[in-house]
Amino acid sequence: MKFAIQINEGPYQHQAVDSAYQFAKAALDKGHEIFRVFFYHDGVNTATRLAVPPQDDRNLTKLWAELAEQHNLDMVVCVAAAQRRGMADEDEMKRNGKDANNIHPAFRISGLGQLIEAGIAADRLMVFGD
Amino acid sequence: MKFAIQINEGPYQHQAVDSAYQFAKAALDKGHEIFRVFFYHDGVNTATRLAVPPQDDRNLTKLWAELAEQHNLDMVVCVAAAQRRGMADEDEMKRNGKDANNIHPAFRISGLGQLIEAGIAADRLMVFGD
Amino acid sequence: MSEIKKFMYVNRKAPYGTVYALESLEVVLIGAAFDQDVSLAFLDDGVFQIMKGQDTQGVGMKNFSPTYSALGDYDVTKLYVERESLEERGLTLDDLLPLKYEDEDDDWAEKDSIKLVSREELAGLMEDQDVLLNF
Amino acid sequence: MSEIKKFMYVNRKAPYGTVYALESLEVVLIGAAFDQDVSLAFLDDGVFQIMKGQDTQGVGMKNFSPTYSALGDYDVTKLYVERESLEERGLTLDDLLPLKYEDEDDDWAEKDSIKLVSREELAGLMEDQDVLLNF
Amino acid sequence: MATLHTVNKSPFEKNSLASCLSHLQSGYAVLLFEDGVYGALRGTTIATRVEDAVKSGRVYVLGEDFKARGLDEGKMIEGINVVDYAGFVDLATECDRVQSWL
Amino acid sequence: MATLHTVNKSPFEKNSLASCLSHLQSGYAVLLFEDGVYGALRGTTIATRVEDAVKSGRVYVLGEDFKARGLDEGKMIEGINVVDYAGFVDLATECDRVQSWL
Repeated sequence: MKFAIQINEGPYQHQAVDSAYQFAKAALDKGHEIFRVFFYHDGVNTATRLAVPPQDDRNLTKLWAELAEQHNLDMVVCVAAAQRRGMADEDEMKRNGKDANNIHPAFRISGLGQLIEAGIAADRLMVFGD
Repeated sequence: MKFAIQINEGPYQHQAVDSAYQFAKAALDKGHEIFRVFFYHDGVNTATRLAVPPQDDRNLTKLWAELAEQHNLDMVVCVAAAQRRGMADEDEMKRNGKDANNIHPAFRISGLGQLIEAGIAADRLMVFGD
Repeated sequence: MSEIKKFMYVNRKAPYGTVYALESLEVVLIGAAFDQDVSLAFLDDGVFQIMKGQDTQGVGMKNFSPTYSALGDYDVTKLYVERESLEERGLTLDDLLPLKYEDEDDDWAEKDSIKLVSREELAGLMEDQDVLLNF
Repeated sequence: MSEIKKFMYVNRKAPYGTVYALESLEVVLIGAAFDQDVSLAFLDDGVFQIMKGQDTQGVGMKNFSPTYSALGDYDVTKLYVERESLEERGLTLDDLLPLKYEDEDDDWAEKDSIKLVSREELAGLMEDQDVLLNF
Repeated sequence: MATLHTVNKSPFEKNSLASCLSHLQSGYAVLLFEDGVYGALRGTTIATRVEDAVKSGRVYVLGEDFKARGLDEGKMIEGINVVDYAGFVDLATECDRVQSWL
Repeated sequence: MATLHTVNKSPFEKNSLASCLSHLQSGYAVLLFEDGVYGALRGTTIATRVEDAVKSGRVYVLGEDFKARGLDEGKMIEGINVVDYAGFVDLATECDRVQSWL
C-alpha cells in the first residue's frame, strides 16, 4: 500500500516527528511504499543540518536522512513555511539574498502542491502534529 | 520596574513571540526596564537571520532586533535548546564542526544560568508560551 | 491521477493563537487548482476561524479572514460548520462571515457556501471522504 | 544578587509528547547552583512526569526520569504533588518515583522529597513565591 | 501579595483556564489573552465558571486579542474589564508575581 | 468504509479525545498514541466515555508510548487492545481513511 505522511510540528518540541519516523519505518519494514513525506508548519525545522542534539539523545534529522537514503524517500519541505521560519537551501538563499543556508541534502524544498499531489497519489495520508 | 521575559515557542507557529514583543514594547514605552529576554525551547528559532516572511506579514526577528537596538536589550538564546534545533552563531558553528550559522547578530547564545539570573535580578518574570 | 478524490480540510483550531488556521487556508488555495472534490469542516474552535469583524491591527498580525470570502472564486463552495460547536461557544450563524459563491449550474445564482450541519451529519460527511487533512 | 528568592518550577504537562518536561528539568539542574529557595510543583498532567517504570526504548527517546531521583543531591528537595491531579488520573503516590533526599540538618536521615498537597494548599504555596517558572 | 494569572489558551481546547480558576487565592487578577480571550464570551459552556471568578476577584481581557478574533464587547461577560498591552504591563507591576497558565 | 481515528493528546489537557469520541461512526477504530495513551487508564475522569467506546467499537493503544510513560497494562481499561508501530500500520491499511484528532 502507498502511504503519504504529513508532519506539522518541529523536532524535539513535539513527538510528531518521532512518531512519524517510527510509523514510516514500520510501514517500510512491512513492504509498504512511502510516496512522500511532507514537512509543513514547524515540521520544516526537521530539515536543518545544523542541529547538534545531546550525544545520549536521538538525532531526528539524521534518522530521517538515513531512512530516506535506504528507501529512496521523497522528503519535501514546504517552501512557504520554510521561508517564514528561516529554512533555506542554496537556491532559496540566493533567491532571497541571504548569506547562509541550513537544509540537509536529504530534503528538498517545494510547494504545497506536493502535499495535495501526495494526497491524490497515496492510498492513505497520515498526519502527525500537535 | 525591572522585567525579565521568557519565550517558550517559536515565531509564527504560536502567538507567544508576538505577545512577548507587544508586552516588551509597552513596558519600555512606560519607562520600565527589560533586564533580559530569554529564548527557550522552540523560542530559540526566533533568532534566525534567514527567515523571509511574506511581504504583507510581520518579520518577528526584525521587530525584536530593532527593539533591542533602540533599547539596548539583552536577548539571550539558550545554547542547549539551540543545539537541539539547529540554531548556531559562528562560535557554535566552529565548535560543532558545522559549515554554516544562522543567528542574527542582535541575539547572543548563552546558558540556562542566564534565565535563573534574570529571575533573580528582575522584579517580575513574564513567561510566554504554549 | 485523473481520478477525483474527496478531500476534506478539517479545521479544529482558533486563528491567530497558532498558525494552523492561516497555513491550512494556504493549502486550500493551492489545492483548489487540482480539480478534486473539496470541502472544509469547521468544528470545535475551528468555527472561530470564520468569525466576522476580525481586526488584527492591535496585535500586529495579518488579518487573513478576507481570504475565506474569496474561496467561492476558487470553486471551494462546501464549508461545513458544526452546529453544536457554535452553540457550545455561544455563537450563531450571524456571527460568521457571510460566505457566498455563484453557482454556475444555476445561472450563476448567489448561494451560501456555509452549510450548517449537526455533529452527527458532520461525522457522516467525514466518513464519506477519501482524504482528511488535519491541521 | 545576594538576596534569596523563592523559585517555583510549575510542571503541568506530560513527558515525551512534548519537550517541556525534559527542558524544564534542565533548568532545575542549572538553577540548583544559584542557592535560591527552590521547589517544584506537579499538577495537572505534570504528575505524569514522575511516574515510575518509564521505559522509552520502544519510542527511541531518552528516558530522563532517573534524573528526578538525583534532584536530592542538588539540594532540590521540595517536590509538591497535587492530590486532586493524581486522583483525577486514577493515580496514587505508589505510582510515582520514590524520590528521597538526605537531610543534612537531621543527621542525614533519608526523607521523602515528594510532598502530597491539596489543590488549595498548592494554590497557597504558589502565592508564597517570588518567581514562578512555567513550562 | 496578589498574583496575576495569565491564560492564553482557549478554554474549549485546553484545561488551562479551568486549572487557573481552581487555583485562585484572594486578591487575584486573571488576564485572558491570545486564544484565552474566548473565555470572556457570554453563554458558553464555561461562562458560569468565569462569571463566578468575576464575582470574587478581578478578570481582564486583552482588547487587542479580543478584537483580532472578531469578538464583540456586547458578547462579553459583564464585569470583565478590557485592557490594552499597557494595561497588561500595569497589571504585572501592580501584582506581586505572575503565573502563566500555558 | 470504516475510519481509523488517531488521538495523540492527553484527554486531561485537550479536547481531542472528547471530540473524537463524539464523531465516531459504526465500524470505527480509535488508536491512542503519544500523550493520547493516558486515555486508556482506568478510574480517571474520562474513563467512562472510553469504556463506552470500547463497547461499541475497537479501541487500541500504542504499546511503545504506553510503556514510555510508565503506565501499567494492569491499569488499562478492559477491552482495549495493545498494538505496536507495525500494528498501527496494519490499522491504517485495514481502515479506509485516517482522521488525526490533533
